[in-house]
Amino acid sequence: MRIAVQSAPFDAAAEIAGFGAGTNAGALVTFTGLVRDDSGRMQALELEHYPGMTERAIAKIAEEAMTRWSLADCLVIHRFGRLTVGEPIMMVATAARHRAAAFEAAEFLMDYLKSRAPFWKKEISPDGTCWVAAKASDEDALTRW
Amino acid sequence: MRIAVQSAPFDAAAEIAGFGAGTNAGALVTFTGLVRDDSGRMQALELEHYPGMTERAIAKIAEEAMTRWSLADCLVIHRFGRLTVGEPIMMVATAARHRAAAFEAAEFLMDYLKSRAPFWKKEISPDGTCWVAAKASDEDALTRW
Amino acid sequence: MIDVVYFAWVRERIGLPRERVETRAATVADLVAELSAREERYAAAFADISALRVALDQELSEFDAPLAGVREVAFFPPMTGG
Amino acid sequence: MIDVVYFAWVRERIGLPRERVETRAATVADLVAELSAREERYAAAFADISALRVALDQELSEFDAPLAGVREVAFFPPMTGG
Repeated sequence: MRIAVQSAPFDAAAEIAGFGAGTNAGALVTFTGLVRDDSGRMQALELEHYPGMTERAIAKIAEEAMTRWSLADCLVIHRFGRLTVGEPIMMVATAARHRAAAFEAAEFLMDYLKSRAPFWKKEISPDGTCWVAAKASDEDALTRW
Repeated sequence: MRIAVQSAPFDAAAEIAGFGAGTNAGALVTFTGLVRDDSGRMQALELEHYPGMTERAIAKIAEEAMTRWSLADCLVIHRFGRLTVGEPIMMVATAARHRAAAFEAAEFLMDYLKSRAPFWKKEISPDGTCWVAAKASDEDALTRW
Repeated sequence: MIDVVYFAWVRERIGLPRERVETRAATVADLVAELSAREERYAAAFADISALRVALDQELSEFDAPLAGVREVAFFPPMTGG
Repeated sequence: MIDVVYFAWVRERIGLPRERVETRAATVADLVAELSAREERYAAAFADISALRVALDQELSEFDAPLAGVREVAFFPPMTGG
């Protein structure tokens, strides 16, 4: 299990090289989130976080996923600071014996990271800056777990 | 959309470098299947396929996923021939605006590839060779789509 | 004349991957009956068609499908890709 | 004395990221009432606590939770990670 909270960019492809190797896992799932520009006017995304609590919250979520789906391995990388459109914000990877467990664990991690890891997104455009509001659908997504 | 049916090994990390770039997709999901040795005695896995039909069947499944989840991009690589334990057998990747679509499309692709792409697995061990039986649970998985 | 192809254990039981068959069978089931009557190895391979799948010109089909216009029939066990 | 930290628009409205507060508040809600009474910028930030979340010593908590033994209280809007 590896967790990284960092401002530096990361290369999703490089991060998963060798992931799950030597574990007899049959299924690897990755999710990578990229900065999306829905308005067509975004210049940057600023991610604020709560140092200390962020790492603890992510570790707790990842440990729960490891246990609940008997994962062979689990990786979470989440950036903070200033990001530009198209850049990777975060990624999760899961390794399990079977595909259902690897998919479910990755979706669980994403649902919890969205609403339970202390990050806040601010969109920066020529029109000004705007805090991204939490979506009710993201909170609702937790009820399935 | 890219589909490859090949005997050559592939590097999942290298294959997804740049995947979804320039599409305004916010969510990339990958699944990689590795040869698993449940008995502890497997020497190799032999994958037989139906040349021609394999490519057609995968293209049809991938096109359905592209349309149904409005994917920005979709990748399927599936190997045939002789594979050793731990090697990647196949991978899928999906790029979509939101995570739910990227996850669902990847799971759909996997469920259909399992039971509708003409591949047959044979396990080779010192005890002999054995065709892998299709699982009822894989057929059942199709009913959710 | 029709091309008949076999995969996986169907291929192994019948003992060849592909053959050209002279037939007037109207449906897949009729073709299966003709082949099964030929030799024991065919009868063994086709003993339980519920354990088999069929493709006509590389599209999955059914055993009651007509063969008119079909150039290639494939018989194989349920697929195990992924 | 307790450390109080603010994030995102809560931090922006109150105008500082962190402060040490002399308080005898028994619960988070009591602390919110004390701070809101201090200055308008606090009252504005805490106007609708249903739009806020609170963490006690870096664990998500509730507004009716007791503050006894707590060293750090954090106020912030619902999280938007991922």
